[in-house]
Amino acid sequence: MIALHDVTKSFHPGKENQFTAVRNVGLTIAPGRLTVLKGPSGSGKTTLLTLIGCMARPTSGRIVLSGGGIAGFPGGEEIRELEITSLPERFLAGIRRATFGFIFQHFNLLRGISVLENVMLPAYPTGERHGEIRRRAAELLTVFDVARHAHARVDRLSGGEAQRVAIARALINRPSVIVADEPTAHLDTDLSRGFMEIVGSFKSDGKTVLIASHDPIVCDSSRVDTVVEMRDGRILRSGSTP
Amino acid sequence: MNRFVERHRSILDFALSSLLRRKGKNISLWVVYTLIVFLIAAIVFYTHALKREAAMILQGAPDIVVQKMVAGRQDLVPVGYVGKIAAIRGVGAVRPRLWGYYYDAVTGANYTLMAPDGSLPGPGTADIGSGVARTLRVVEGDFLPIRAVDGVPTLFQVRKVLPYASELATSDLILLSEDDLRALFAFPRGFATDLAVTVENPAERATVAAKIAAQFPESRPILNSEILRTYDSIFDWRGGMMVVMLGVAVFSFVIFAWDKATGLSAEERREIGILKSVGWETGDVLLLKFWEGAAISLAAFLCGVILAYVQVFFFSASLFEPALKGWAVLYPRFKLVPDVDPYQLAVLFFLTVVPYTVATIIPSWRAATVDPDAAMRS
Amino acid sequence: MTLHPAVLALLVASLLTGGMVLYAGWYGARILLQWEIGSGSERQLELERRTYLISTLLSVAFVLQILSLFLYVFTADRLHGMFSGAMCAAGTLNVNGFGYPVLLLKIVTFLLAGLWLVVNHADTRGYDYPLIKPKYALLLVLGPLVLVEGYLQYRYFAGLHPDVITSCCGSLFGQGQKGIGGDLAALPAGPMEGAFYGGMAATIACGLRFRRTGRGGYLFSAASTTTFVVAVGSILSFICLYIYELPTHHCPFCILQKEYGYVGYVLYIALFGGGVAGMGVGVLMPFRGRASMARVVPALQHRLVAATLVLYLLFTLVVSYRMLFSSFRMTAGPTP
Amino acid sequence: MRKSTVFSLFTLGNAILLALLLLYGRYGSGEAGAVQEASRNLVRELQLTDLCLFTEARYTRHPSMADLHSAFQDHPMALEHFPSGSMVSPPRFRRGRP
Repeated sequence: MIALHDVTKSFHPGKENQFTAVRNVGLTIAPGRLTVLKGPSGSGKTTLLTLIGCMARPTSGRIVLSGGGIAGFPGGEEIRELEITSLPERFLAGIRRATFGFIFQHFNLLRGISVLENVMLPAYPTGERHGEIRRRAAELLTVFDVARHAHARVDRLSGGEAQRVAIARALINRPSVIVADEPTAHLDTDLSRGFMEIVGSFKSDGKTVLIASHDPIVCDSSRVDTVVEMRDGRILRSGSTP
Repeated sequence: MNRFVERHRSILDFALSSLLRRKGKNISLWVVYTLIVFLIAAIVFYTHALKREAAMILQGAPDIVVQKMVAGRQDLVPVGYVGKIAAIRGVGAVRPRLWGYYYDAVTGANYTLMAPDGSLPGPGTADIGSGVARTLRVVEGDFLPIRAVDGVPTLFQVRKVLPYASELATSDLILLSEDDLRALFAFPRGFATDLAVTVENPAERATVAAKIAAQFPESRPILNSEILRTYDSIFDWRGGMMVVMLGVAVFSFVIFAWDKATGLSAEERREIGILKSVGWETGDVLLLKFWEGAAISLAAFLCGVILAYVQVFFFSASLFEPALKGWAVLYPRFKLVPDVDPYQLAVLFFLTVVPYTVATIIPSWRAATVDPDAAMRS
Repeated sequence: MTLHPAVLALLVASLLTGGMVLYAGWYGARILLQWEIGSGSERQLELERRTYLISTLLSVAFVLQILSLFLYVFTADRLHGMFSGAMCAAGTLNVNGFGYPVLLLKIVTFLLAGLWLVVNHADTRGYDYPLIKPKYALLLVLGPLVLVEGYLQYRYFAGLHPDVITSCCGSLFGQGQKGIGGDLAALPAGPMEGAFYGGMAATIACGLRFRRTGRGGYLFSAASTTTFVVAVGSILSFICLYIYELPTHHCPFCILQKEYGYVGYVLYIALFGGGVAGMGVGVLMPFRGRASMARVVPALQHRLVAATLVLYLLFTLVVSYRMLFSSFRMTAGPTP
Repeated sequence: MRKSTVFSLFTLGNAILLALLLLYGRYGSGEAGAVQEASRNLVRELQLTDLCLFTEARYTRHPSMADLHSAFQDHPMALEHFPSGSMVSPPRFRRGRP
């Protein structure tokens, strides 16, 4: 479970181009649920995602991870609750690698290397055996039936296929939380519905899912448990749909 | 421990694939790097092998060579000195040496003419070094014209050509009998060029030399150790000069490497942004950059050293010949005895790999500190 | 005499190390002043990013420092031919007044550099930069030392004029000779052997106890440091006698040469490595209490103690092997 | 085969090749030792004092024998015989260093 207390994030503080993306946000992300951050672009959805996903540190406020053990943190198994606000980047990255899987709006796949290597990439720094990572990556590719492109270059994939490779990459480190930023921005309606089925399978696996989107297919989907509306860095309304 | 090794191997994998992705830039960097290592390695190997060769061969040089100086210039030594020097305690044999230079206008080469007192070539015959044979294209039995001091060319029959292998010391020698030499150069009878004094006990040599200098103020004794030490500093001082010149080359190479490392293309910056966003942290990206540098350095260092070794010891530094030959027409062809030890490799490492590594630290760090969430926002 | 390739290599190395230490020291000072872990301000994030650069720079600088110690001694040994009377590195270092101070400084910076790397390794394992202040305080001590050593080394090589008559190691480390070399050599061999083996046994005993019970860290560190000093003294006073099989030859540098099978390198690497690891255990002791260090420091100390034991055992074995199989027998006392 | 394995094999191959070259240098050049021996005897027999490297000037052919001024005796404006003049500095003991 992820809890944010009075979190603020401002860029270039004190300078004239100061811009506060997130203002005094208090939020808790329930485990095993699908939460959607809804709001127009520029409302701080993406910045809030980076804060929750341990990618950036808040200017002020506290973020606390709790629940069944903190994966990726040395000796994290027995820790019930851990404040990660001022952790050094080395430890934030450890937790991010083990706990969070990211799916980006532009997929962010590396053009120069093969699809299989793209999927294996996040696991390189963990020091796992190469064969192990390769086997799991191949499995994920077959699950999302893009296995035939395993040794192809990324730029020859279609939009949908690239999306599924990006999802496979997000799952390589067996994360317990999936974070997606505008995942359906470049997909047509069929592929978007397909994506929501995949999100459904995440929930059935017990994973927590967090999506920032203003695509009605995502926001009004029956699988959504909580919708958080945001505008100008603040939370307007945060209610769980019936 | 295994996890540590696996992490390095995986990151090395990615480093190599990112090197191969930007083939043009990295291949050019590797070629320049190998060239720099090759040049400095060749210099260090060549000077060291030559010094050892000199030390080995010149051990046979006379213990003390006594010269007579007149107004700062070397003059002929009266043979009368021999008796007086032989009388000094600790002196073994004193043998006059008769030698001089001969400029051959036809080929423009300088030869050293000498009358050895060992196995004398007979009158009218000469033993010649293989360098002389090569320059004048003469073989045993042919006739060798040498113009005497009065302009009259006298013919000498070549009795023997000195062995090719000793060319480092005897390449330009022409050995004649004493009478022929005296006739050629009109050496007066009672004089010699200098005296070779043998002193059995090495500890005694310095004191004997001091006595000679005291007894004959105008003479100049030269010790064997001083001869050997001449060659110790022959290249060191100038070898160092060459290394300083190459230092400039290394410096420009370091600037080249710095520019390559800082000039990240947009593609590379985006790539690192993605790495950071999917779970790599600054330390991992630093390691990635370290392995990229290490791969190029290792490959360049090993290839450069091997190429230099082959060039210096199998082709006897033929690349440097024009530089070393200078104005001389006659240049000895010799094969150097390889003498490379880990010490020289350590010096090479410090002069090439260390500057490169240090130059790429700050650019790699700057590249590695891209914010993880940068990829999200782009 | 600075244009000898090896000397150039050393000067380049000390220039680069000095530059890196200066750069790191300046930022270290800024960190010491403006560091507040709690705030998420831009300046704090910038400083944290900067710590990566500094620890990379200093790790490379101190590895260079460690390598240049050996290159320095080897170059001195290689240049002894240039000076009449110098039979090995001892003579070359004695040519002018800078030789031995530079060697001493290099050894001190070698040990401090090793300690800094140990502290830095521990710090990167703590989740709240626990040792950041002591780490950069140690850097502010070590930085000037490295700069001074670099300058003195330049003065030493610049002041080297070949064929200057210098005294050979025999007379330098001879027993009659006053000065540090002479005193160490003059230590009586019998008691030194006792002190050496006693020190080794004590270190190993404390090490095993520390590994089993986790107590006695300071005791172990003290034992290993004194044994380090005793071992250096005993190299001069009796170990090299057995290696050279000569009752008067006390030179610590000649054992690095080829005719003694480069045994000097094995001895010095083992001794210095063990010394640094032993001191590292002591340096880490005060930080056991910190929350983030509670798990990290004991594990690291465990490995450091193991390293010390292995290296010291290697050192003792090589020395004992040489003493047993050397045809040189120590009579009742050191022969005059 | 992984790229890192290929690279490790390449480096290992180079290292072995270099080690072989170094070993060849130390032990393989047996006959070169004999050649050196022959040259040393010849030098002792003919009482030579210098290596024949640069034959274009007196002070570069016999650096240990040449006196201080020989570099300028070719002719009044004798320029040094570059580059061998720069390879062969007058020996230090000639330069009257203290």
